[in-house]
Amino acid sequence: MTWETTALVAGVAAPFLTAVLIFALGEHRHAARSRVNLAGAALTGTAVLAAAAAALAGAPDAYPSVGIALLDIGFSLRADMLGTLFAVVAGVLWLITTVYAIGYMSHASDRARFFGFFSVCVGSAIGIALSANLLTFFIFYEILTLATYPLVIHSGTPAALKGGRTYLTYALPAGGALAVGVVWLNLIAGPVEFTAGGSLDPVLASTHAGSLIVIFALLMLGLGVKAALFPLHGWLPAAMVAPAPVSSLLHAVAVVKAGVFGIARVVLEVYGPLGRDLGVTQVLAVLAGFTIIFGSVRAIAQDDFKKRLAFSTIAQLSYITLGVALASPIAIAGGIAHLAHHAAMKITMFFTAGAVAEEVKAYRVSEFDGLGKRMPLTMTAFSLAAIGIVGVPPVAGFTSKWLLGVGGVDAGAGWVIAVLGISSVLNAAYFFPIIHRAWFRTPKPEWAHGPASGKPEGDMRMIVPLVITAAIGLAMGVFAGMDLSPASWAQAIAGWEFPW
Amino acid sequence: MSQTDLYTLAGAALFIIGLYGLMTRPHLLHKVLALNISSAGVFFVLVGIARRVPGTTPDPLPHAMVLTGIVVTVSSTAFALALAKRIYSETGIAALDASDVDAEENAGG
Amino acid sequence: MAEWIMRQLPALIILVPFTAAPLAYLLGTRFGRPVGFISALLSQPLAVLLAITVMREGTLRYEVGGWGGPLGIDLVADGLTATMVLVTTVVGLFVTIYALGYFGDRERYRFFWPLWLFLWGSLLALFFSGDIFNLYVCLELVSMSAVALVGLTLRREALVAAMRYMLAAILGSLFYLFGVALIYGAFGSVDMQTLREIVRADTTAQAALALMTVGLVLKTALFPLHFWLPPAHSNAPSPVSAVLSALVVKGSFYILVRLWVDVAQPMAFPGVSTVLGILGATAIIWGSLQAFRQERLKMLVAYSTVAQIGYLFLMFPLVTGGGQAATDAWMGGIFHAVSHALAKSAMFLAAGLVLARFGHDRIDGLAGLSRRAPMTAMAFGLAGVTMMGLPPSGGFVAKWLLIRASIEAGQWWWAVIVVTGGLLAAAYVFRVVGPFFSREPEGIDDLDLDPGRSPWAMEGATLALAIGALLLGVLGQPLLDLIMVSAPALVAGVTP
Amino acid sequence: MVTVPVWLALAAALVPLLVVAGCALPATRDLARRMLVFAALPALAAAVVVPDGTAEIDWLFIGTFVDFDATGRAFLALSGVIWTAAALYLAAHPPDRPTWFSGWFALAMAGNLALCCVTDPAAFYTFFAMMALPTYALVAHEGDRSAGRAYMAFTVVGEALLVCGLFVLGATALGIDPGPVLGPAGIGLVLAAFGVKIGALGLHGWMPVSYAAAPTVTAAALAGSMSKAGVLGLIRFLPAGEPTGIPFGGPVIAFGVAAAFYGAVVGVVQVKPKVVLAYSSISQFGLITIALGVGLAEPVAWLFAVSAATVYSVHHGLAKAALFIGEDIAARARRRWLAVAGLALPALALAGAPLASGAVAKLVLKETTALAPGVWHDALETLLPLAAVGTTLLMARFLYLVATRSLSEPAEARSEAPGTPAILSWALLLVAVAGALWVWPMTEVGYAAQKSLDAHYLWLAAWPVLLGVVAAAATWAVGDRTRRLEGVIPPADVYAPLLRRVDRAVERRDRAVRQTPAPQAVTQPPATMNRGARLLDRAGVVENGFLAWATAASAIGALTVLLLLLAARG
Amino acid sequence: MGKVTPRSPRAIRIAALAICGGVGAFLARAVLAIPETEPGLAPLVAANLEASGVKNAVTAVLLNFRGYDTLLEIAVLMLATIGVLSLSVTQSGTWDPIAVRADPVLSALTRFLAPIMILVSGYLLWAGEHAPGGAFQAGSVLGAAGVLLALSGYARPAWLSRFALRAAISVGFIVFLAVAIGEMIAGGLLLEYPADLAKTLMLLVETWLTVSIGAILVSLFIASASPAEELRMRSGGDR
Repeated sequence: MTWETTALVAGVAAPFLTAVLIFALGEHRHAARSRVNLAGAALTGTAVLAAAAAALAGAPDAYPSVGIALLDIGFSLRADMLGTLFAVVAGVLWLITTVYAIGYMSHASDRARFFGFFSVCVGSAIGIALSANLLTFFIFYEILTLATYPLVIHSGTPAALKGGRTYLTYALPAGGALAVGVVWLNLIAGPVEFTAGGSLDPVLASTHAGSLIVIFALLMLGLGVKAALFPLHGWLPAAMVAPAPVSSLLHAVAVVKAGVFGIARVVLEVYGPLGRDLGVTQVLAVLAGFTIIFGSVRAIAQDDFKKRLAFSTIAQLSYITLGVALASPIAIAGGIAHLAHHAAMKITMFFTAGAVAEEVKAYRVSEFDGLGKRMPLTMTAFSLAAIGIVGVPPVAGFTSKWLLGVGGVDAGAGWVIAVLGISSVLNAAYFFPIIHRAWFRTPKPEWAHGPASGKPEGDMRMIVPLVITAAIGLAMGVFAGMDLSPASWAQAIAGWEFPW
Repeated sequence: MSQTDLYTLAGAALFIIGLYGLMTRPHLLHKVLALNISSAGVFFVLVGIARRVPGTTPDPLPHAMVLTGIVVTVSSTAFALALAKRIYSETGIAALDASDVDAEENAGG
Repeated sequence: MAEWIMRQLPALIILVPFTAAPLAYLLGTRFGRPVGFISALLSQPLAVLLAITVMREGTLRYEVGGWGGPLGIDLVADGLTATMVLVTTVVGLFVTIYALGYFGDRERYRFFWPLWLFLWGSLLALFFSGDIFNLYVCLELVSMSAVALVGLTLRREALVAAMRYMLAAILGSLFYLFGVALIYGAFGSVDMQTLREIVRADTTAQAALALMTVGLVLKTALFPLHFWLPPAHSNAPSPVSAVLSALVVKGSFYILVRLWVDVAQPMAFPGVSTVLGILGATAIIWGSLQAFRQERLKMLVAYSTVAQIGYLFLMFPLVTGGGQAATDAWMGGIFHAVSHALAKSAMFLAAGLVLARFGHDRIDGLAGLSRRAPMTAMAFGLAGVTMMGLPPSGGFVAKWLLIRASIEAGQWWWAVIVVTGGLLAAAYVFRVVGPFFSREPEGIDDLDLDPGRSPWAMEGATLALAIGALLLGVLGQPLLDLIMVSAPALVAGVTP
Repeated sequence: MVTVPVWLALAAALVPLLVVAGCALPATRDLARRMLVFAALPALAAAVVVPDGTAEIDWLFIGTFVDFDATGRAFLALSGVIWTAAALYLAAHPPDRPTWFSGWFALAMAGNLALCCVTDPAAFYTFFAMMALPTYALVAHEGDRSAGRAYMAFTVVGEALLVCGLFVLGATALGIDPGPVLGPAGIGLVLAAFGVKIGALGLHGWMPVSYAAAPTVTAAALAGSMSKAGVLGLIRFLPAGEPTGIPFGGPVIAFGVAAAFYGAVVGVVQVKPKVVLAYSSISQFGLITIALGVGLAEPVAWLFAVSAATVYSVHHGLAKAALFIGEDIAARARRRWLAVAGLALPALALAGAPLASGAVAKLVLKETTALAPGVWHDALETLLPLAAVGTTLLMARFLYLVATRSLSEPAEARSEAPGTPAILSWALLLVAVAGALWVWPMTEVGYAAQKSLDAHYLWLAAWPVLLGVVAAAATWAVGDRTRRLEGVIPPADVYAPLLRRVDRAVERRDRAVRQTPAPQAVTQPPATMNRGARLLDRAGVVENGFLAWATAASAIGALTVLLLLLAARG
Repeated sequence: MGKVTPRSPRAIRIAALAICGGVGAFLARAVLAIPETEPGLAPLVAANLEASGVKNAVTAVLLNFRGYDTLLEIAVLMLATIGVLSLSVTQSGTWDPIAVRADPVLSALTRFLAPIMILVSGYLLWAGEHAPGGAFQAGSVLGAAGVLLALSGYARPAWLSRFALRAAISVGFIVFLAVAIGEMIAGGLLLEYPADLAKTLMLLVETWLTVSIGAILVSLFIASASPAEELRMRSGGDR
């Protein structure tokens, strides 16, 4: 076992082992659990970074991989550029989120359960990222589906249980569709290994056109739910009953990104050119475009802060889908880059939601007047992230949007530009008011003089992480041109993904 | 109509009779007996098969099967009876479904 | 010594529990438990050894009495047998461990050990048997010990359920025996190896096959002949329920498969496979619906068994065509039997822990279980994953194969059934699991959070089974290979 | 002798960011605010010392191109002066929450300065946004949310249009052919986007309200420097002397002309000096638009158009800034006549009176319009002087309002006397207005300056102004009858109703949100679930049937018959 | 408590009749189709009778060729016994006494009959080797003797929990197993009788089987007798 494969396995295994340990430690040994959790997260982060290095060394044709036989496809992991990008995002943000969560949950109950399943979720997200084929992908994908449930309903209130049910009624049938799709595809095309530029034999386009279209539909049905693609998005706002760390890492990064990541894998590394020849990616692109507008419009109306963020997420995820669905390397780069960019920005915002809720018990946008005075650091971080989502440079959101737009031109799809333009305006319409309230409106009297004298604006275990993620979001935009920036990374990937 | 056919047909008939009893007699004792009749039928068939080639010595294998079968049946019958008895002693009803009990008798009993 | 064991392996595997059983009875309660535990431990290496040997050398044949078929009786171990023996042994071990804690040394349960060891031994004997009449004896052994175990508590419901079960079981055996008689009449042999060569389409023999099928379907509780299963499985003591659902129904199913796919295949007649498939499909849907509407946990789990049995029967319409579809259906069906065995036993054991803890198993009374008995809740949840057929779990692998088979065979509707069944399973599993996390009713928070009354060994055994079912989903390939070792010609057409 | 690296220009331009950081940290606030005055100086210095040339900074954003040329230098210098002046004035008369204000001020400054140094679309857009969005804080600082909203709305839409247009240009820059539809669309979008910034006719709704509502320094910076960024943008991103631009030429010129007169007409009836200035800006930008339009319509004229636009921007920027600052000084000044006299200089300059920068600028402009194609050539010949008349009238109106404000405005408006730095900043601007174009290092400017001195051109420049002054005097003489016209057109003219409606809508929504209670999570199960439950119950009844022995036994028998039948058949 | 209805409603009876008729028809067809000429295994048995160690073909099949069946069959018997015992214990896990009316005639008869019956069973056991007979016949006679003893109050339910009776019940099966395993240890296969020892070993097994069967029958009787009494006490002479 070389160091590459070791890193590969460790990256996936570490979170699961962490989970086992956490469950084993039980409810009451808080300190020990926190230590285990942080250690596990740190180990995971290191491992995925190592895996990324390995991928870079091996790219594009000598990726390290490891696996065992299963159902003549194999249960196998591989460290490739695309996968490690997502893995690094999930792994690194997990470390940060862990710190945040320890702060956030410091008064909650059932913490063992919470952190245990949280680790499982992260593990499966990383597994999804590093899967070498659809079978492995599907396995981790469904683990993620299940492990998320206890977190969604963590509070155990009837509302939470209802949210959980909604989540399942979307997620489980989707899993079924995905399963059938994968099996069928595996029948037609044999074992499907993810391959840059598509792994399907072009001949199939003529022999199995019909089936391939249906299969694509099935796969998108399965992945679209997590990717919150219209009309499969309904669960995401409902899932906002979950605790803030869940909304932050899972409903802004791990879970939802797992969906779009899967779409990317299928469109780019399974169907490849066939997708365009069969005309399915075009349909996907249009659907994504519609989702962008739809999500943004719905977001404007939300007064519940987390709901507004959720709808924003719905819209933003489709940026990624749109990117990979457009037949242009630049657009693909934009989409993939947005995977990382949106992660950093949106997690900041959900962190904010949690911190604000915990500190000043404000849950609705209309309660935010003058919040900037009460929680300056938090709201600064939030504002940075927000303008990033809107697409204001130099925050990372602009970078991916830029690539997408130029890619749209490159793909000869003018409507994409229109969509991006309109969505920018809409994004501004639902984020700037929040910023305005926070900074430009007169605060409540008790907020007027900032945080209580000598005290920080909140639990630093929650504030520091969100400041860091905001800084990451900014840095990813300002230094987008650097060699190892997500943008450059994505452009490199797109270069191989798009040889046609 | 050979001797074998006679036996086997009789066996089949017994089997059916037992089956009918099992289906239509609610009382547990009846059911157990019905099963005994059916098994007797099967043994008949085996015996019939045992000596069908005229002149030759009877085939010992079916006989052995019947003997084994008898022991098994006896055992299971004993067990079934004990079970029925216990049910009766626990519930006072020697039947499976409450629907198998006479209402008016209920009132009197 | 080593080669002696190798030579006597099949006999030894059967003899371990069969020797332990009378000893357990003879020595009474105090020594019954250690005897049971020791025999459970002894069986493990033997079963593993068998699996390895079969994997390496193919079919194992053991001529009891040294006569060999057709005169004598052979014990035969091919891939299928080895698989069933392995799962029986493993499940048996954990159920034994669980039972040690569950029954303790209460006098009135003194008969559990001999009965259970007899059941265990007779199941193993059944899987090994290469003789269709000997199979009848095995069936009777299995049924009677199972019934006796159901009635063990002497509770009214349990007794009535046992009676119901008893009648069904005896009737099933009789149907089967009638079939055996006719087969012997037609071909003059009861030795499978011999029959395999000489059977041909024949009025008597086909009628025989029909009778045997009905008997075995009845014993397997395939819808609509499932009437005896829910009461029996839900009213039995939990370790017994576990064994019944996990292994006993699989015994008769195993014979069914032996006949239709293997021994009697040449005289198989059209239509039956479709009938069985349709009944299976109905069982999946109907059983899941019934499970969903149950109020008691053990009833729910029992009906889930009714549903899960349906999947086994989807195998028949899919193998008839032969080819890759047959291979997949075969592997899928058997693998489902295995993974269901592990998961379902875990579920029943978990239900038993719930009963032990709360004194009831009303589903609406399980609120907050995840904090009061985390391990139990976790075990039930993980087992549920297999029931739903979600990865990573044996159930997933099985369903994957079944779906693939049905697409290959061009009978996509079975795939639809499989997926729908999974969703319905999710419905009833989450109907139970959801409340685990709820904090209703108020005041659950101030319940003591101590790890729980139930001994860790029982919880451990339960969790182990659930995790086993889960691991099959990722590490299942060796087992799949084992299932394919010297598989019947019909399904071995294409080796994966 | 060491050569100054080009990227230094950008670095210098971004120095104000240090002030931003300083304002953010409690410890360094006061220092940062004091440093604000010097924040733009490095950029000014860079404008002088950094040589022409290009440099690629590949790690910055998605790869950034620093491209320093005469145009960029001109705008950088202009912006440097304006922002320094504004900063000086700010130091004299800080608004409330000065640190807060200074932070946004410095941020906008940095963006404005930096965008003069880059030419690649992404980077330009970045700095453009860095300038435009923080300005909201500067505009809305005195609490006029309506004006702020107007500014933000237009800015956001402008930014969106711009980014869309730049997508196309960015693609083109990568050698991608945007095709027959997207190409022109891109040009159109860029025109519209920067059109918003320069208050082009139809996109000007924000300008009057913002100028009126904003603090003086904001107005000065906006009018003097930030809106000029729009001009620079047009110069940078319109197709330079390429055939693709030709079809846009005519319309752009038309828009320019229209704006020039529209601004004048609507402006003269305004009652607030700052609004008048805003409309004068609209009309002045019309002139610049004309130049660029000519450049589009006539590829050979592009370079002329660029220098014309540049020169005119510098001239107008300085003059307008001087007017805004002066207007406020006049409001505070004890001896107002002195202030008004001072204001006359930039006013005349704007009108294009001889010997002032305006004359030179107009001359350069004329050089360009002379190249206008077909009818435009003659049309502009006659229209430009008329526009100058209009401007003169506007300026007259402005001076009149400033001079007579005491009659309309309460005295306490002139709270404190103008501080020394304020005077200093005004002086700086006046000097710039007077002298900038005479010492300008561009050859064509120098040539134009020369030319503007000979009699023919002196007259040409003089008569519209004289005509305007006469007209102004006439209206003043008529007096009351014209008074009626005052304020017949509200600020933001055609947009006024829309803005008002939006304001009301927002108010209503805020009230509504304030009143609605927090949403209740728990909801009743829908009727369908009950139906499902009923179905389940029925299923239960059926199942009990299955469980009854009789049914079960019959089922066994039935199955037996069925299978035996099949057996008999097969 | 209610009386069980003698038979199910007419509808069910008709359905049952129809079904049974159908099944019957097919079964008749099936049995009539049994080939007349199929010799079965008779020749094979005859050929190996010598090697089996017994002269009676049926006994040879039962104890040697298919001795495995018999082994399991004994298991069934023992299992049934354990089952009955488990069903007849009280909740406390013991057995209630049988209410025995002291009957001088019966006890006298018993004292006279029991030894004879034991003798007869011995004969049957020995005869089984060459003529129909053997352990089961012998055992049932022995059991009958035991029942007599029980009826006349010599055998008590308390015995059921005694080691001695447990031993008697299981000894047959245990010896059978021991022989089988012994043969394996001796180098043969399961139940592979060495030619020279076959007769002896079988006799050994048969003997102990006789004891077990007798004991089993007795305990079945005692065990299943007791709760009935208990019931009669409780339910006031319900039929």
